[in-house]
Amino acid sequence: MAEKKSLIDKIQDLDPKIIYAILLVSLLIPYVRPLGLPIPISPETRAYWDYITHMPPGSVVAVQLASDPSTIPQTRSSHQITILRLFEQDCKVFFFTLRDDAPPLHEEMMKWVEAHLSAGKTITYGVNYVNIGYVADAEATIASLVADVKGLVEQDAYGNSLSSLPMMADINTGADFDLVVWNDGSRGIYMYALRQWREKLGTPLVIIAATINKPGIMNYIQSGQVAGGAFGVDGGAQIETISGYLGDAKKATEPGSLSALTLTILLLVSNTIYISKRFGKQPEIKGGEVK
Amino acid sequence: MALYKTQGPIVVAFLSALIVIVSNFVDAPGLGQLSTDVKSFGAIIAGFALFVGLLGIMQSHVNNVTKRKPLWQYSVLLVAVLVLFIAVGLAYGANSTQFLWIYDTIYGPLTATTYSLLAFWVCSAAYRAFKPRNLESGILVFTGLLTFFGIQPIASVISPIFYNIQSFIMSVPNIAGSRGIVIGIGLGVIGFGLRVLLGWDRSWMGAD
Amino acid sequence: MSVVEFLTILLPVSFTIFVMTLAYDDNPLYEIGAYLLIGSSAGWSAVVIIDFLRKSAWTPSFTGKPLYFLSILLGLALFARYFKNYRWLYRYPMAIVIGTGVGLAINGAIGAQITKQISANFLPLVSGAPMTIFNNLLIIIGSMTSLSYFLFTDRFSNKYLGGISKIGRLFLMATFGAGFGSVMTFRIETIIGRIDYLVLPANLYYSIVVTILVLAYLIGRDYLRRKKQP
Amino acid sequence: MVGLISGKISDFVVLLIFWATLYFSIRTSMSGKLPNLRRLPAIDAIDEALGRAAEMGKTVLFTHGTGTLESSEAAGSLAAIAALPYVARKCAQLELKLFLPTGSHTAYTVLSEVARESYQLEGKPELFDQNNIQYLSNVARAYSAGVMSTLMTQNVGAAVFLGSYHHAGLMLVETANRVGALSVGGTDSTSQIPWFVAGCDYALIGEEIYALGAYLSKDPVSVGGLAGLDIIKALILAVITLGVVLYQVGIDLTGWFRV
Repeated sequence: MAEKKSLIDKIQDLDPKIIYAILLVSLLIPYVRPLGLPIPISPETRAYWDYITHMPPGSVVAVQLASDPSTIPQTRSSHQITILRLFEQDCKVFFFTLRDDAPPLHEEMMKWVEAHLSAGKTITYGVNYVNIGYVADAEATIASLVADVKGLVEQDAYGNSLSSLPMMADINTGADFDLVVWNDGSRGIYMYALRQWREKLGTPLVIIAATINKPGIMNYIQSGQVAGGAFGVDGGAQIETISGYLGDAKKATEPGSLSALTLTILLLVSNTIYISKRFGKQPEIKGGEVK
Repeated sequence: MALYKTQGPIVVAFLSALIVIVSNFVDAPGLGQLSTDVKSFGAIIAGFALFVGLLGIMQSHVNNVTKRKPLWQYSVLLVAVLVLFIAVGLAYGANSTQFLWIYDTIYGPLTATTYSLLAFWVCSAAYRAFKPRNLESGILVFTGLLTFFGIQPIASVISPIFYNIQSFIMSVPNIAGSRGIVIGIGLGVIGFGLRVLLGWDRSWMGAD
Repeated sequence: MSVVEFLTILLPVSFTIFVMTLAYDDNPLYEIGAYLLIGSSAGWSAVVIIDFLRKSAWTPSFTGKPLYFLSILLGLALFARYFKNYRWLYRYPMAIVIGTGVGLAINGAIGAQITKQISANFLPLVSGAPMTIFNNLLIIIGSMTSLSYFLFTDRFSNKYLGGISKIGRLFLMATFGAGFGSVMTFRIETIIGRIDYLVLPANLYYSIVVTILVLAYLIGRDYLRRKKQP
Repeated sequence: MVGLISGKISDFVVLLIFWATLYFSIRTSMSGKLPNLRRLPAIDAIDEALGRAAEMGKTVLFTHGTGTLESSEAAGSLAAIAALPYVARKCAQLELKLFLPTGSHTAYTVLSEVARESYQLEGKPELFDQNNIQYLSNVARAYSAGVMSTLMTQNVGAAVFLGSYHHAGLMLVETANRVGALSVGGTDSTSQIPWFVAGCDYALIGEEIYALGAYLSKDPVSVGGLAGLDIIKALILAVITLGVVLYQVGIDLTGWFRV
């Protein structure tokens, strides 16, 4: 029996590099052969999209972007489709970001939005949208912005004075906004918006975030403090499915799915071995053996 | 100890917190503007604080180079690219195509890839350490695997049960547990606030 | 193809692969990537933050808000940390940051994290679908028991209440289970973002060539090392 | 015109009630009447881990996480350092070698002082070795690599991980597991808690590390604060119960919080 046991031990102490290799292979398979998986729509994403599509023309929406180059692939679809949809509905959009490395990502997504506007639709900077760019990552920043929109920074990201822009004529405090779209990336700073904007003025809030923040935000969705949320690649794929716009998220769910399946099987194997070893016979004294 | 070293900062912290808190509940002439200014000061100083961290990085790597510490050659590279970024950014402007080009070719791929590597570590660590040692960690492992797998589109192809279980865990027990945590954290903030206001908590001042 | 166009693809593809080599082992290619990252991120942040400070503090203090010059002085006082005799100076700006931070957090926390979270438990238990009632009941019980898990004085933890907080710990475990599932999904999604980038039609050939070169280097390096120490 | 802002009055009242409760609780505790805290299982777990290490002639590792004393993670690090005197004195009693790796310069000084004093209080200053307190690096990856190499090379039999951890947490816990060290972990970093619970032999959750710090340091402000928060939590539980019951008979208390 000694031989068999050593095999089980080997499986239990699998070299990390083998796990990496298994993971990499299962990640790559769908690129070669797509699986064509259907995307189920979850209630929180449905609520998010309903909120966006019911914004009446002329509403003023604040869009905050805190994704960085590593999280943007997960939030890009939700984010750019949301912006596009808001412009299609003739909403006015006010952009800002709390991450110093997010402004280039914003510009990149605006290019996509402009290219996908329906025929005949044009958007003009200063009239349909304004971008103040980066503001310091702190709760005080949001509080200051909500108290006096033109007071925190007096110029936009491109050096124009905010009061010279036509769109800003009627926007003075956080109360002049009808909705806040908060892209949190993986930062977990949605509390800034929840506490300083939603709580202070009652402005509705929807959140786009990486999956890592989903469990925490679900609580606020249930309590009604957050009106809806699109989380991670999965949320992006759902938004693509509901809205009909194409993006990268739907494609990206496939390698994710397959590697998750592989990994779940691996974890089940290692846990089965652990349980059978631990509870199958007398529990061994832990920490007793060092190889 | 001199008053201006400890008592002064405590008074300043007390006043800024008081202005911000009172203006949230009480309407008084001039108070709103004062509190807006205090908040803006908070935001501006937070910006400077990020800068202090940058100086620390610069200092420690210049130190590596001058003292020829191990791997000092890499520190040369680090300082060089830092200077390159600042030079290009200041010379051409933060919105210039030149500055965006070095972002797209150097910073973007490096930061994205560095964090993506964690996928590997997380998987191997999960394989080795994610074990049901007792009832509690058993529940953790069980719900963890079900949410991890159930959220994937492939799970609902295999059986819709997985998706439904995942959705149940996420929107019932998860919410119940996180509500306890959230209320606890909220109370912690209020407690910390009182200690700062009264000068009972001086940990933020650091050592001398 | 111009040199700039060539570099626009070659550099990001190479850096992506350099950093990924850490999964193989610690090697100079990875170190180059790691150090370039620290340097470039510090440089990038510096420029963007200077821009923010210019817009929020510098310009206003010369155009009608002279008071804001004080915020610049306070900001500069943060650097006193690096000078032993004037270290205490940095406590003043810190005091403002801590004071406003704590004040703002309290203002928001009472409503967002306490009263609204309390009232979120006021859910129907006598009317509605059985499944909804069951879920509501679980949310109420779970919220209360998990909160009571964080009671620490002994007046609240006699043997009856002790049992309640044990149930709370089980609900917390389910929360962390959901957290685990989300973290795993999140991490895998980040690496998919990079693979997506490497296999873009414009990048694919570069990716393949660079990967082959890097692998050759790593394996060769290993081989030489083993030869040296048999 | 001075007046309360409508819609915020209930919040204001709630805040005043909470602060009054906390204030009196801390005052009582400062005047010498320390409230009794329940026995935390974590302390038994630490005792057991150190005892086992002593039996097997192994060493001990204690670290306060990746947070520094100047950052927003200071609370976690300080709670961890508040638990150090207990661990260090136990190590002195049992004549165990104690490794204290850190990623923060300021923490390095504090750790040295606390450890030296603890060994002195136990009358064994000769066992204290400054070389066991290692400043590794303020870069998270280098820090975790350093801790992992200590775990693997120094025959560690008990590992105590308290404080705030970034993504490094899971790697440390996993390594402790692999070398067969008994581990007690606790963190307030929400994303790391699952790893600590699944990977450590005993795990403290979130707020518990602050309680542990207060429990072990017996600092009146912290202990009084904990007791005050307990009263508030009991109050909240009562309000939830009342609200849920009234809701079933058609009375919604939610409006009370919107005054």
